[in-house]
Amino acid sequence: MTDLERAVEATLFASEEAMTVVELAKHLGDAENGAIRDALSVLAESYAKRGVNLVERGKRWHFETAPDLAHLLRREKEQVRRLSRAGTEVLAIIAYHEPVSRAEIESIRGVQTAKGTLDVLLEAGWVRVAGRRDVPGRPVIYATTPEFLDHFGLTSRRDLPGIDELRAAGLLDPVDDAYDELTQSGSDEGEAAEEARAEEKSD
Amino acid sequence: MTDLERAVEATLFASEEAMTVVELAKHLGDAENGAIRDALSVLAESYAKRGVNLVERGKRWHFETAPDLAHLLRREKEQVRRLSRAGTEVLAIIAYHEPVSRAEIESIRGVQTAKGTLDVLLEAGWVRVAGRRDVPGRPVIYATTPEFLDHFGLTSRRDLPGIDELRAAGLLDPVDDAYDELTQSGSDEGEAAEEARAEEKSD
Amino acid sequence: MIEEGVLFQAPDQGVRDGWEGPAAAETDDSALYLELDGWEGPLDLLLDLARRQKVDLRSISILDLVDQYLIYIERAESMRLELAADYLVMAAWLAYLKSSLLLPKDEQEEPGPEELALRLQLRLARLGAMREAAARLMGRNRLGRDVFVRGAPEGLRIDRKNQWQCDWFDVVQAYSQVKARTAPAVHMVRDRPVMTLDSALDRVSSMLGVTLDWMTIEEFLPPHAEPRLRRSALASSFVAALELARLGKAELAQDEVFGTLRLRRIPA
Repeated sequence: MTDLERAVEATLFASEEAMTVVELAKHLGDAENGAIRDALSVLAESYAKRGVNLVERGKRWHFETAPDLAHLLRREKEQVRRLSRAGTEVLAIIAYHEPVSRAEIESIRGVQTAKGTLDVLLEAGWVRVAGRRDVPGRPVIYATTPEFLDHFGLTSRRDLPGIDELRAAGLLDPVDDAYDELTQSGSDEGEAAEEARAEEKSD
Repeated sequence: MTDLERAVEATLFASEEAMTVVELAKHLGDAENGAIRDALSVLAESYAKRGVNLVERGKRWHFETAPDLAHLLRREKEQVRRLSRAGTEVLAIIAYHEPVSRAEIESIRGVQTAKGTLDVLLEAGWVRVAGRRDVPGRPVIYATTPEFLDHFGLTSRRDLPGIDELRAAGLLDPVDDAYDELTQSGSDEGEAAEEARAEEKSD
Repeated sequence: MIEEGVLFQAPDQGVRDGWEGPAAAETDDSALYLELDGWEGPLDLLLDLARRQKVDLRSISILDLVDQYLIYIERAESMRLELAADYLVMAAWLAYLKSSLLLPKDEQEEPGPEELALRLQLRLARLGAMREAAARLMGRNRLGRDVFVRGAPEGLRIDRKNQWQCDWFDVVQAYSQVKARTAPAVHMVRDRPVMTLDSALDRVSSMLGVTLDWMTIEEFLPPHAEPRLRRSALASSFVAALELARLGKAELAQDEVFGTLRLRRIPA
């Protein structure tokens, strides 16, 4: 490696901006443009297979990360998070009733649904916007995605158990009992407050 | 050049901060520390003669321009803090004796240290408070930082110029210790001192 | 000026020549006086004088050093330069040290002058070592002055992405809960035997008309009523009693908290 190549390399490395051949020549004192150009092509060649490349963009030279390693600059870190109770309920309602609008989801759940709850389901890739309902206001309607079936190991939506099956499986009864107990001892407020908390957590 | 070497190279080139082996391993996902270390030493070797070097500073790695090209790149004005003579001395005493209290610094220098002197070093990020000495009064003790190693191009404190010789000559020991050492045999002062030095050198 | 001498010295030069003190370049004694401010205290001045002996610090002559220091201070005083107190204290101490060193040994006090001299020498050696170390440190290739990191790093960024988790059972259970919660609720209220306030009012006021004596509230209740009717009757009779007392038709008495409540008619 020649002294000039080293000097050009160090100068471009330390520079805050890409530099032209003329700027490099000026910075390096008595170097000739031709010699600088030669040095640049030798350097570009020697960096071609490295993690960093020396490239020319509009007559200006600079170092940049090799294109195939760009993913290293912006890394995604996945963190596993459990879906909130509200999120699970909304997902279930969409799965059982799709396509369904937000107003319909709310009327089934009996509580308002925070915007974040639907966003989470969209982000998770389990729910998609399936168009608009042809009624006044043209509300957006939601449906599940193939990823939803994938994730839950379902062949089709028909695999979801029906209400009668849920009851037969005892899934409805204990809840009924618990519900009766709640409504007998406490008031509607208690239930509403609990829901509100569940909604908040999903945000 | 292996994929990992390219990845380490690209990451260190792109990073705004020097990185430890652990940070690199974390950023690169599933890489093992040992593999990262191997990649670093291969890279350091391959850059050794270039205009840009890969260097280790206090366990953190970064690329920097080769020192012998300083004359081409040197920027005096904004970049480097100018230290007073007192500042340079206090910094050296902290670096060679750390951790060290202000009283200890003053006993070496024979003068009081203006408060501003330590403040400048703390502000520069070269010195930090490293706790308190467990003696009456519990004085604050000072030590150097990774930025100090960075700035002065030291791989570790063992790299401090002449530190081994100073230690061997007992010049980093307190005067009391050195005096006891010299006069241990109780014989004539001059001879004892000579002997003590001779012994130390032979170690 | 002093700082520059240190800062911009090439490293090897600094090491070879050692510390270049403020007056080191000056051989003319008179120049010394004018640069008194350049020293950081008497120890610094002593070190500088010691360095002029051009020998290893460990073999300097303390007596020569003391003489030089004392001469220096005297001349400064003769020129009426203002000397900081610590320079004078050091001068006095050195004068004492010199006289002790010259005295016969058996007249010495502890610590002996040789010990003091050796300690002074050790201190100077330590200060000298640090001064050289500082010069070498400052002479190194420094980041941002001599060596540089990448001027325009792309920077590393980590975007967090959520991986949501939920299983089949959760979905089915959530749905069943929604269904159960929002199913229309039907409430059945059983017919219960009660005594209304009106009938209690009639009953209590008519019974009060019988006598002027105190009667306990229990005496107003229907005698053979089943327990649930009796509880209802007690409640409505109590309210009736309060109402009659408010109208001035009856008076109430209770001797203690939760004690027996007694009623008596107030004659019209």
